[in-house]
Amino acid sequence: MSEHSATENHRPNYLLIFGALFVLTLIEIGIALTGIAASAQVVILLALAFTKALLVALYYMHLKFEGPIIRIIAAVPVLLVLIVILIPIFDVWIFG
Amino acid sequence: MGGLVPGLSTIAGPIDQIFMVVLVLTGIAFVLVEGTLIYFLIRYRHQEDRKATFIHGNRRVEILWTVIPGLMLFGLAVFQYDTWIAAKIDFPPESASEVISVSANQFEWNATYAGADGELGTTDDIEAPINILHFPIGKPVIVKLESTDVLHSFFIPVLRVKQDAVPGRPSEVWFEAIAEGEYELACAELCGLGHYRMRGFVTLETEEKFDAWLEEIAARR
Amino acid sequence: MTETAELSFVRRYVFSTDHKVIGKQFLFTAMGFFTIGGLLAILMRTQLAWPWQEIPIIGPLLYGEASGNILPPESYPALVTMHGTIMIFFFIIPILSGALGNFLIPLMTGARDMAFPRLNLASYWLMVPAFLLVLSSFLVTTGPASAGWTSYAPLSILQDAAPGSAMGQTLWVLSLMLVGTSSLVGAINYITTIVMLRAPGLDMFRLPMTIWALFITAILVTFATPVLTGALILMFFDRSLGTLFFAAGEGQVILWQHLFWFYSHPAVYIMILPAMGVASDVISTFSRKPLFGYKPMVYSIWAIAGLGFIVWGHHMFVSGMNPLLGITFMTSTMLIAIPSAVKTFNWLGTLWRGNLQMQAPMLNALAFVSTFVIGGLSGIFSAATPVDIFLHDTYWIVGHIHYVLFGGSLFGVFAGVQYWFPKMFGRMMSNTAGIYHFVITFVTFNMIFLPMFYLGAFGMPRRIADPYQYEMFSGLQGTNQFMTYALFVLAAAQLIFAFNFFYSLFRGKVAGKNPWKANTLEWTTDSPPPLENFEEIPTVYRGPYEYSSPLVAADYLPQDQYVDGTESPRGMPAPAVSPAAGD
Amino acid sequence: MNPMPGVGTMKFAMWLFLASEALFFAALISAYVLLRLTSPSWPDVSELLNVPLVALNTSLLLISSVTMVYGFASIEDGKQSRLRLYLIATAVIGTVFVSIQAVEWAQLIGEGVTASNSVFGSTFYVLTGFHGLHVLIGILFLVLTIFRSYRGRYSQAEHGGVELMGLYWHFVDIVWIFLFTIIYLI
Repeated sequence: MSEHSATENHRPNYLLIFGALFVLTLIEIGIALTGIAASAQVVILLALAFTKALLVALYYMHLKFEGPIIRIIAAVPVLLVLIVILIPIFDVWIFG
Repeated sequence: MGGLVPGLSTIAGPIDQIFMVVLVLTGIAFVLVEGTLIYFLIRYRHQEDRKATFIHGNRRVEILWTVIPGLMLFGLAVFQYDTWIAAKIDFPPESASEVISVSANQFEWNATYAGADGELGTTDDIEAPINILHFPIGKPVIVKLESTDVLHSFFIPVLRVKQDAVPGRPSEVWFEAIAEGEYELACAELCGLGHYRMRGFVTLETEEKFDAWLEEIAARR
Repeated sequence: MTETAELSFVRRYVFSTDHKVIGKQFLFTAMGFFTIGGLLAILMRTQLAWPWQEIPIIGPLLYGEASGNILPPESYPALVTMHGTIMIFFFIIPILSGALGNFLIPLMTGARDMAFPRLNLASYWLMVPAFLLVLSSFLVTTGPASAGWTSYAPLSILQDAAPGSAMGQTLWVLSLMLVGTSSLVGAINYITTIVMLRAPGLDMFRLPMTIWALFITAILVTFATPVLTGALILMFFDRSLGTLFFAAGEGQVILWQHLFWFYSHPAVYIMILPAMGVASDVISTFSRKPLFGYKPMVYSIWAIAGLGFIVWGHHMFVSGMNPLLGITFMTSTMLIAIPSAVKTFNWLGTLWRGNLQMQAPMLNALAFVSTFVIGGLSGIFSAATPVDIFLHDTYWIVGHIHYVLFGGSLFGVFAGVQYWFPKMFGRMMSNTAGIYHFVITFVTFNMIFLPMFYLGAFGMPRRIADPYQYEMFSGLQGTNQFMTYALFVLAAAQLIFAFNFFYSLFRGKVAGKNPWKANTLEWTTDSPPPLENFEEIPTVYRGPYEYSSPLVAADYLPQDQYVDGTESPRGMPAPAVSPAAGD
Repeated sequence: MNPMPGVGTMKFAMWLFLASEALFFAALISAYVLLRLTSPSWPDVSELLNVPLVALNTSLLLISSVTMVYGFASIEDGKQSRLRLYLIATAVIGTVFVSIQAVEWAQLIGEGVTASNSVFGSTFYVLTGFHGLHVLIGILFLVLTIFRSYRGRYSQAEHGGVELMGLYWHFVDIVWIFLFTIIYLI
């Protein structure tokens, strides 16, 4: 498992990942500049940001090659972060 | 609550009923658990020559005592939805209600009543003296709450009404009083050194008396 | 012991990296803060019993001639605030997680120390400036923080909203940031230790409940505390730089409540779960019987922890939070009562057909169970949203929280301290004194806090310096006086405990390795344990609760004792020569 | 006994720490999102903020993640001097990032946006400020790591410190990915 993460065969192509991140960033800026509907913009931009974050976590932080415990430690905050951010929005903004 | 404070609004009955239902259910649970505890303490007290039973648990009773309280608690939750909705979500139409604005600040309550035009926020609004609130009975009352400084809480025990007054975020509370009398309004959210004396005087009275009182304070101005 | 002798006094007792010394440092400081918090409670209850009256001796000493030797009105909210803050952040959390957690985790998992001893040292020394800050706030001319332990904005934001909202609140915010950081550092250390440093054969499902509880508590701390730290930083900026996060108008007042309770509801479980673990261990040991339903007990803690993150809105039913959200929070709150009920039933199941030894730790653990039941059941009333409209911010809530945190956590602390005292200091506390202390505390505790439900049902609001201003509460003074008298007795009874504790430190009966004939690993080493805990790291062959096992004649079977022909630990060969049975 | 061969205690603890950091930023982001949604007077960020400059800065931070991860790969292969080179590059890029942010702050303050005169200002400075602080702390630890690598503390077999450094650095990068999106683009 993770013992082998240090070996060559598990080393992803870091430059390729960077290329993807860079292109995604360009797409993000492009979308922000175009005049498509604001709500669609928000959804697409958040999805792109999430994809970028996932790429960094999976490959640069080697999450892809970690065992289940580290993956759980990484996954739980994602859920909790969503709760912290969403419930006040539900309270004040959506239900107003 | 629990028969200690009279319930003088339409919502008081359902709320007190839920209180009594919870009281009975938790009372039964309380007696059963503490009774069992005391019985076990006596029945299984230490004896030198006895060895405790070597048992690690029982799957069937675990399921039983998870599912039964679970169903009861879930049922209890569903049982309250209607009352909560009636108390805080389903407001009566403003046209059929007495709409009153109450502004809280350190450490006083200021009620404003609609004048002859029946609308708040107009020039003929009537400001009641500080800490004096009159509400008609037999007619829904909607109180528009606001605070100008810190949090306060609009608490009239006999009406089963409590709502925080949040600065920058107006809130509303409604009730329909069903009996006449003189009662008190307490601030229930810590608001500073004078919190304990942030006391309002509530008069519940018939619509005629209420209207007469409004005219009287309007004239006094 | 020879290694310790080589270290200087400072390295050994002040800046020690030994988890046992750090645990004791937490223990002694927490006891100090318990005293301060208790004295604040006495002042508060004196005011409630005899409002605005001159208090003999204490009045002139504390309030001085200027205020006529009488409690000034602005001091009452400060008393309330500091009592809550000190008891929660400087007593219960440090004594459960800090003292018991530090002392027990390596011992009960068969480790030589924490995973990161120096980080552990840091976690105590981050607390020290917090202690100083919170104590110094009593010396500020405008007085300590007075916006409640919840410090709701904007009372806590506007410097001139209350005397305590000036300098006192700043000190409060800073000290809580330090406490939070200390907890976080400790929690990461605990989790790592429990996951990584367990003795051979000690599977997760062979851990004692105390360790399970401390483990899950640490997880709650790791995920919840940073949100409080974030909120405190925003509050600090609002107060110092004039940012507008919680300001009325452009900011969102209610945001503070969301962020605060996102931490502070899990924090309630941070304060009770370790006590549940202690109660489980103590009850099983003194019942001489395996813990009933070990795995359901573990799963219950997980369930409480998980649900604990989605119930915080039940503190905000009448706060102006949207009532639709109230429905979801009410439902999740009802559900979180299920695992608590399961735990209670399993404690009863443990007693069933046991052989109950009524010693002081056991009595306190039983008090934990019986009062936790009241605390839990009273919570169902305030979880019921329509009823909470009335009960919110009344003495019902005060009664509820004290049945959970005093009746629950504090009796758990009494049980734990008396149970592990022999391991900490090598001597026994007096059982007789312990029983006296228990009986008086238990009786007076109920005399103080049971009437609170009565006051709450009357609608008497909390945090009110003089309830008798209100005609509707003027009849309640007698009840309040009764409670205050009971508090005086309860406070006096704590002197028995203090005397028992300090006398036994020096004069108590020498304990020996395993005075309670218990199974878990800490009892296999010396009392007090040597610097690295174990001469040899023990090998674990079974779960922690094999009392009255038919495998051996004695009514206990330590985790590290090999019995021929029984299951060997996973991946471990059976020892060539089995150690002698018995101890 | 180590129940999870291959996962060092330090790495385990680092992940826990980062998880808690995520919740810390969640509190700040929660405040940002809520205030933005409810504010009656949120400025037009595309006009107020220098988005092209910050886009450049974002790319820099992404590049610094690449140099960081190559540093880690170098020491995995036992290449000491390349490790140092990459670490230094990372620290330098990080410093440039913070400097550009400082320039951006100076511009904004010049335009009269302060932390206390609008909720936009409050949230902007606090969010970018705490991220910048994390970058600064990262740079400090990078310097320490560089120093330690000159002392020969890392080898092909033993380079946990570099891995932890990388985890932290990439985490800070992830935070920026979200902050850039929600503050500058949406």
